Amino acid sequence: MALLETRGLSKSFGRLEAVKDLDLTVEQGELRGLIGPNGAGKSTVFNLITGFDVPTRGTVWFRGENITNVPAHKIAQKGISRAFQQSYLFMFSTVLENVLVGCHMSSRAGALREFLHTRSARMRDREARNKAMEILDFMGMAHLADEPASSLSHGYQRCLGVAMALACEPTLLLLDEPVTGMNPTESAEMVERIRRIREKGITVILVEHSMEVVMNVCERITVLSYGQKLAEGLPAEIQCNPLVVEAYLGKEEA
Amino acid sequence: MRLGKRRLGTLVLGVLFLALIAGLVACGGEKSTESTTGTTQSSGGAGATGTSAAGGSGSADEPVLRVGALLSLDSIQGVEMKKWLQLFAKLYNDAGGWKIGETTYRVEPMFYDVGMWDATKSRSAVEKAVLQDKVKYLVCNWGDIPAETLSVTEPNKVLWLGLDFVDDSVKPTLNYAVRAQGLFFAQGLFYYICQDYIKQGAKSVLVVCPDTQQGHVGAQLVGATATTAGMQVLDPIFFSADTADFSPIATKIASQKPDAVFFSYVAGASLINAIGALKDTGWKGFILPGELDGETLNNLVAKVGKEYVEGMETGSYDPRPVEKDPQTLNYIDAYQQQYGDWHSEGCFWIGPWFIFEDAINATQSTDVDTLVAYLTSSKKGVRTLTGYSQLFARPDLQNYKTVDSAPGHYIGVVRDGKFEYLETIACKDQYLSSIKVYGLKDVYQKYWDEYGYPEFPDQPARLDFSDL
Amino acid sequence: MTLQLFLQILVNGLMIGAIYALVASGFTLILGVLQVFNFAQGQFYMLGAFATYAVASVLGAPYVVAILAALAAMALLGILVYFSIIKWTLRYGFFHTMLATVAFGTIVGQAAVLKFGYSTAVVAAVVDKTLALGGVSLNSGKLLVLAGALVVMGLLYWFMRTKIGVAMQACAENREVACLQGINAGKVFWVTMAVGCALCGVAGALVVPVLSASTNMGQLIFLKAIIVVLVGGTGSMAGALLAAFLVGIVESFAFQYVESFAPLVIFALVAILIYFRPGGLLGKPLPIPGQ
Amino acid sequence: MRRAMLFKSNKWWLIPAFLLAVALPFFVGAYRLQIFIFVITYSLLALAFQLTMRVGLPRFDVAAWWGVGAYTSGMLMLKANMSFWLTLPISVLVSVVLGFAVFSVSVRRGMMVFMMFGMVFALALQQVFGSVKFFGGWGGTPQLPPVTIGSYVLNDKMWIYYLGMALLIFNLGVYQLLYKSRIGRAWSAIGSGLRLASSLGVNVVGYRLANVLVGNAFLALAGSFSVVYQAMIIPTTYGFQQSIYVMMYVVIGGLGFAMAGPIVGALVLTLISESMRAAQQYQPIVTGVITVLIIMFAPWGLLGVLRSRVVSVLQRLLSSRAALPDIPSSLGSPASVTAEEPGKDA
Repeated sequence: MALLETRGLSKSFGRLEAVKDLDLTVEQGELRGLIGPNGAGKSTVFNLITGFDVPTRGTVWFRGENITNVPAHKIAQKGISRAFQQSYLFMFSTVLENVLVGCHMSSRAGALREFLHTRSARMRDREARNKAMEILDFMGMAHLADEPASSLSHGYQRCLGVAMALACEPTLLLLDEPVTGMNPTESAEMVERIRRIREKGITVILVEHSMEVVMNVCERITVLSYGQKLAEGLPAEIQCNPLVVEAYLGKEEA
Repeated sequence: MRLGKRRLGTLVLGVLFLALIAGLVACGGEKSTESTTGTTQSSGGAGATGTSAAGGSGSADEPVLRVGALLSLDSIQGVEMKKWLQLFAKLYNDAGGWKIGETTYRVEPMFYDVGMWDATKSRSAVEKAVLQDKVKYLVCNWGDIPAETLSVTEPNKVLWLGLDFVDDSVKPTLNYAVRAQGLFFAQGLFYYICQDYIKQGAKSVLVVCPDTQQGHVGAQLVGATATTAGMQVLDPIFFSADTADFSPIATKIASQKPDAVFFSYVAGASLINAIGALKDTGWKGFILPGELDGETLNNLVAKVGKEYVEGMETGSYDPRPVEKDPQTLNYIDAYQQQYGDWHSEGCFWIGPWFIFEDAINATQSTDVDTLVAYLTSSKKGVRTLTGYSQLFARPDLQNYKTVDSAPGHYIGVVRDGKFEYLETIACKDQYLSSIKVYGLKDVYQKYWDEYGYPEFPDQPARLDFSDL
Repeated sequence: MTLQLFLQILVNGLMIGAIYALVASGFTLILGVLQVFNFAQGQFYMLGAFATYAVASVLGAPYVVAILAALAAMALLGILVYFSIIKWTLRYGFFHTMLATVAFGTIVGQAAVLKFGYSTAVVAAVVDKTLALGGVSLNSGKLLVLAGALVVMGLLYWFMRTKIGVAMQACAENREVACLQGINAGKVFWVTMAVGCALCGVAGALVVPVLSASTNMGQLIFLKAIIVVLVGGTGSMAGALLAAFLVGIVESFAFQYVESFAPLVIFALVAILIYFRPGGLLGKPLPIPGQ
Repeated sequence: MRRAMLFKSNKWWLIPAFLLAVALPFFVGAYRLQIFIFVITYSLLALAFQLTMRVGLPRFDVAAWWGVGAYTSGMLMLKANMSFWLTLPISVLVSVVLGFAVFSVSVRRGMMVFMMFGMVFALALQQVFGSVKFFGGWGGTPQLPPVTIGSYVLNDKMWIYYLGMALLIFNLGVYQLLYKSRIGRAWSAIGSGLRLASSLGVNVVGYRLANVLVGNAFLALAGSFSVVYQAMIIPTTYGFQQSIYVMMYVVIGGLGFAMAGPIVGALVLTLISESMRAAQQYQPIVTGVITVLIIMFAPWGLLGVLRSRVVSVLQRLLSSRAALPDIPSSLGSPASVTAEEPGKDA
């Protein structure tokens, strides 16, 4: 059984069909790349999977369960989390507090206990903090824990986004252009971290603009164009696929 | 740009803090020292209360008689009452003051805005008047909530000469409250008009009221009066007080096919819209408007034409075409001189001032207890701007002190788009017709047997004790 | 219920519905395009009525001129409000602009009370005839209001198809994309404000011969507009127009049977609708911040 | 997710403020004390507004729920002869249960529907209070019985004031405890990034509903408290205009200041309004102008200006980085314009 499966997934905004009859299958432990020219519908696919948009047609299956019309927070609780394309953070909070929101689900101690700050609630809170610090450490930004998120550099803001998604303890992690706007060093570090995330057993779907990164890190790649699946296969296959070259690289030549 | 904005921010902050300080000062008011006569020494008119209007250039040491009024300045009645009180004070002060006993007082009216049926505003207004400004007399209240007001005035021994629509202020347990502008003994007006309309052929009547306390009380009283006068009373219609579109109401009225429609506590824009909507439905019959002043009538005629309102009768609050009393004429002259304009809305409701004036002049005292003793054993009518107003006891509530008033009223009739004086309702008729309407003859008979019949001002009356 | 009574109630409902439609569509237009929750909408309606009174009764101009004057005056005032207040608060977001209109409405409302007092402004009926339709008599003044409102709605429909109207719709759907396509958002905004307020002005002008103008007429109509927008779907123009007539008719019939409990009937209606059809009657509302 | 900075870094001013509040009855007369009692009531209302505001939901039914609290307490005291102290928790319960019924319809439909539905509800509720005979009609209830503690009748202004203070401090405490807990963290997250929060597994509808109901409990307390000093309950007090004033309190005080903002706003506006008692007809205009000026030139309220003053002075002294007060970004702080995508509710 595939971890994530979409069948005939479609979404239209007015007359524009952003995603059209997409069948996507992602196996447990995979590191999948999702590429395509601008406006190919990559972010919309993410929105459909995570419950931020309701598909016009089609279904989404996660671990054999239909999650098509499930609200976003429930999908997150089921184990799909995402990092957004923009630096979408709780800007006025500290880095640590941002990650703590990600730990929200796992630190439950019962409303009354939490309200009264009983020992068990405090213990849960401490555990959550430890976990958050661990994740920050993993992302190489533990030293920034008490800085306000708005003061971070762009690269660190992206990292924080990934850290928050990780804090949800996902089975499936959706990363939307994680290295955009990073310098080569930061970018390389991020690629390394994505590999390590995957080594932890977390399945990753990666939307990325930079071909270099995708070819470098992904095992399988799906190419979208005008909301439809154009091709799917190993990086090498994709690189040689004439359709892809035409749709994707062809534009650059023109 | 950024700097400019910051400066403006500072400016705003500065202005607000100034305002806050002003607020604190004003809430504090002037520290006034209370004298035993219930009057206060003015501390030079710091003006913090800002209410000492109406001329009066007496020296700072002159004793001051502070007369408070809790008024809703959100309403035309409140505004007009304020104007009248300022005028009365000015007349006294221009004449050198009010001589009471051995002392001559400068009259200082104090106004407190109470909003319109607003419990918190009412409360803070009465507390400022009584606790802060040490006002000893609250005359002419309009729009306050008597239950709130009385809970402050009673323990502080403040004379309350107000108005309420339920019987909160005439309970026998109260000692300092007199309902000086009551509507309990005001059924004479409707009784007269019902009789007139019956004579012209009206058989059934529909009462239409706003869905307010006054409206509900009014509907009950008007209904009872019409029944007593011999009309068939249909189920009253209540409408939301802020209605602007009266079409559904008019449609409902017309669908019940009454001969006459009585609007109770419907005035101004509501009245014009209501009658306009009634005309639109094609209904024809007798109309009794709740209140009708000159301006409203002019607007009404502009809207529905003269013919539709021909022969309409209502209570008149405009003393100008009626009064021959020289004192009243003087007041009207002075009002027109002072304000250059004429509004009749305040004439009726300012009645308590005359009761207060009469009590002070009769007792030559400013002591609240003396005044109360005089008022609660009052025997005669007092002339107000709109005829005689007289205090009566309420034996039906076991209150044998004279604490509830029958106000003076005229009936006017609309002829050719103009309001004409028809007749004056005698105090006696107000009193007797009300007792008749409420079916309280037995209770009052017992009271009369024990305390004697009340005496009335010398006016022609339709009813006598034998008619009950 | 006789046919005449039924038709009377229906016409009452349609007339007030037409007024609701004008006010609510102006409100929903401003809400959709500017993303400003205009609390002063009712005050524009009130000022429109008084402007008509001033031109028609005080200056003695024909009624049609008075309507146009009210329209122009409210449009100008709307533009003025946009450039003096709303433009400067837009960047602080939804809540701040809303509060700015609350404060503006409070100021205007009280200023009107101080200026016009508690008296009533009456404009004589334009057509003072009762229309007889097969034994059923209907007041032609109300039908005139209805006709006038329908004409204005037609104009509005036409306007929304002009170049600027299309730009307004584009801005409402997605402001950023619209700006990318070269639409001048600033211009669209003040035009929207002008149109939204002018609709209120016209509503006030149309209604004044039937109902007279008073300073407190704005507050209630605003709350009614809210109900209409809720029923029709937030930000949906067509929904607002449809819902306005529905609310007007329901109100009119409800009064006949439950009198002052009519607001409760409306509330129940709204609650049920919201529960089963969150988007209002006409499903697809415009995107609104903070959803 | 904002840190409650006022209570973290600047705690010192709490002590003099508390002492001042406790000592107040010894300095001011009965009338001014009554004004401060009103300020306390309005602060309770504004706190409830601010609480809900922080999950991105402005509410315009504040006055209506205030009325629910007052009517529940008053009616139970009048009709069932209950002790005030027993009606206090009951009114909270009634308010929360009724609130659950109403809000479970509207909260899931997003901010706009929540807000507008609240207005319609408030309108309908006032009609119920006014038109249903049981509640005493538009003229209000009969005179309420006095509030007693054992055999002592609570009619001394000073003790009413202290009771109000106790309620206010209780509310502030609950507020603080909530915001320091995991629940509060979720609320703050919803307030500053709705979609982000739901993508992290925060149940937006559930937490918003909980927040609104806590607000309802605060309002019920305020309503019951007003029964202590009011002679009667009258429906016109709980009108739409009062809800608008509550909103003004919060903004004038400072939206970013969770606790001090509402209190300062209520204090300033009540005092201004009270100082204009002689010229009440100009009071709405003055209030309106102040509000417009505040919004345009000091969008984070009086405390915001004060804070930036203080900060800029400190900055000059210490040349350290200044921090402006933070606003839940869904309310539209400049940062959110790009951060918040318009779209469907979670």
